[in-house]
Amino acid sequence: MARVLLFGRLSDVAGWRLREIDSPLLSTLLTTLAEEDAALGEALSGPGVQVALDQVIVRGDAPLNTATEIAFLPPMSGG
Amino acid sequence: MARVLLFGRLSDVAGWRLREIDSPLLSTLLTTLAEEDAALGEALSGPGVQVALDQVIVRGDAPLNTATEIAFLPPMSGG
Amino acid sequence: MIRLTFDPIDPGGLLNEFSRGRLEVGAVATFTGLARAEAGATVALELEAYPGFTEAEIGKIAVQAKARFGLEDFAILHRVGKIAPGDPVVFVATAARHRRAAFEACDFLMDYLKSKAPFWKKEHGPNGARWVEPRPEDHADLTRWDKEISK
Amino acid sequence: MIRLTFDPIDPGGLLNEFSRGRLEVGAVATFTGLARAEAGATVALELEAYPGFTEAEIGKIAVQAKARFGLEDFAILHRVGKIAPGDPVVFVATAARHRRAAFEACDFLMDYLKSKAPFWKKEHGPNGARWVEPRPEDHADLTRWDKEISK
Repeated sequence: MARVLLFGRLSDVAGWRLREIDSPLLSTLLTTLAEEDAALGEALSGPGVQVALDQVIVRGDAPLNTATEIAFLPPMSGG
Repeated sequence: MARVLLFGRLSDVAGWRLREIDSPLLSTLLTTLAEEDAALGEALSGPGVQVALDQVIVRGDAPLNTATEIAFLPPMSGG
Repeated sequence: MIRLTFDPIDPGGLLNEFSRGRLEVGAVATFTGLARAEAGATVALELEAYPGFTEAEIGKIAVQAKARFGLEDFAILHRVGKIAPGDPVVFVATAARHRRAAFEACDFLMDYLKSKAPFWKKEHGPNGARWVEPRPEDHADLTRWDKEISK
Repeated sequence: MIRLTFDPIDPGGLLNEFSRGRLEVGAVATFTGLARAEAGATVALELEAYPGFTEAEIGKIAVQAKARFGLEDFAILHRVGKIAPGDPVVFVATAARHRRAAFEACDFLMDYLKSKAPFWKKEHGPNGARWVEPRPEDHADLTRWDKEISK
């Protein structure tokens, strides 16, 4: 069970901030989330959304293990 | 009796900061001071020394009255 | 020092703590960003950070700033959560031997924090809330520093 | 606010007092100048002002800065008398709606205060005291602002 975190407007769209979800790959996790909630699926694939695995920004697909923390980061507004 | 004020290194040269001296003109005051203390006379005519009468910088000679405050200001160092 | 806090920031206490015992520093510059009421259009500001990640990203830039401007030290404190108008949102202090370096480093850090640091900002108004994107001038402010490099 | 004081300056207290209740300001920049020990070469700094005249001359520049940078407010506190290494010599705070104006005005005021304000400065060292003249770079800092006008 990896920890999935949503930030900014993504958590408003989803209605949650933190969930534990079991998925072997980042791509399969995205598919699962989009099937469950089409609006969230669209928001996650929107422009400027970055993905951090264990607090490191990644591009492309990646394997997930049970301890992985996956954060979806919409465009940052600055403080 | 006008109030004469010396600032910065001028008061170190003269050994005083504030005196009351009677003189009809700025030029006569300078002559009096230089006759009394040649080192001070030289310091007062040195480069960059400004004169303020009642807190306003003046150039050239000026009449003094008994209430006038005359300040000799060596080059300012900033704070 | 880089810290996020849900509690109100005390800029004065931070400035005195930061300045204490600095016998050779000479120059301390600070910036305090206050939440603006926007004539009632903003009832509260809400800032979200990603704990750990946000401090680490700020840290990368702060280390750059320290080297680039020859800073002796820096302090960055950023409020998160709901912030009332007039309350401090961010406090940055920089210490250097000469004031030019202290000013420029503080300015540089603020340009980064206001435009690219990992925060998500929501403005709560009388008619609801909206997420804020960075202003174009925030990005323009930040590119000033790139231009200076290529001069 | 422009004030000279023989007593120690409390930059933190001044910053909090200056920032309090500013609902529309957004940006507060400060600069604190600390006396440097210069590795023991300076035992104390001594600053002399011409009370009344010094505040008035600073006031002329501060009014210019307020107009030029669109400041909401400023505070300038300058220590006079004998100052120990590490103690604050000068504190300047500026408040503006946006941070660029606050930073630039604070920088501008400091350039003036450090190079041309009516103070006379003596450095007391282990082998006696000497009067200090402004450094060439202080004047160079100040001319930056003239160049910007003619751009």
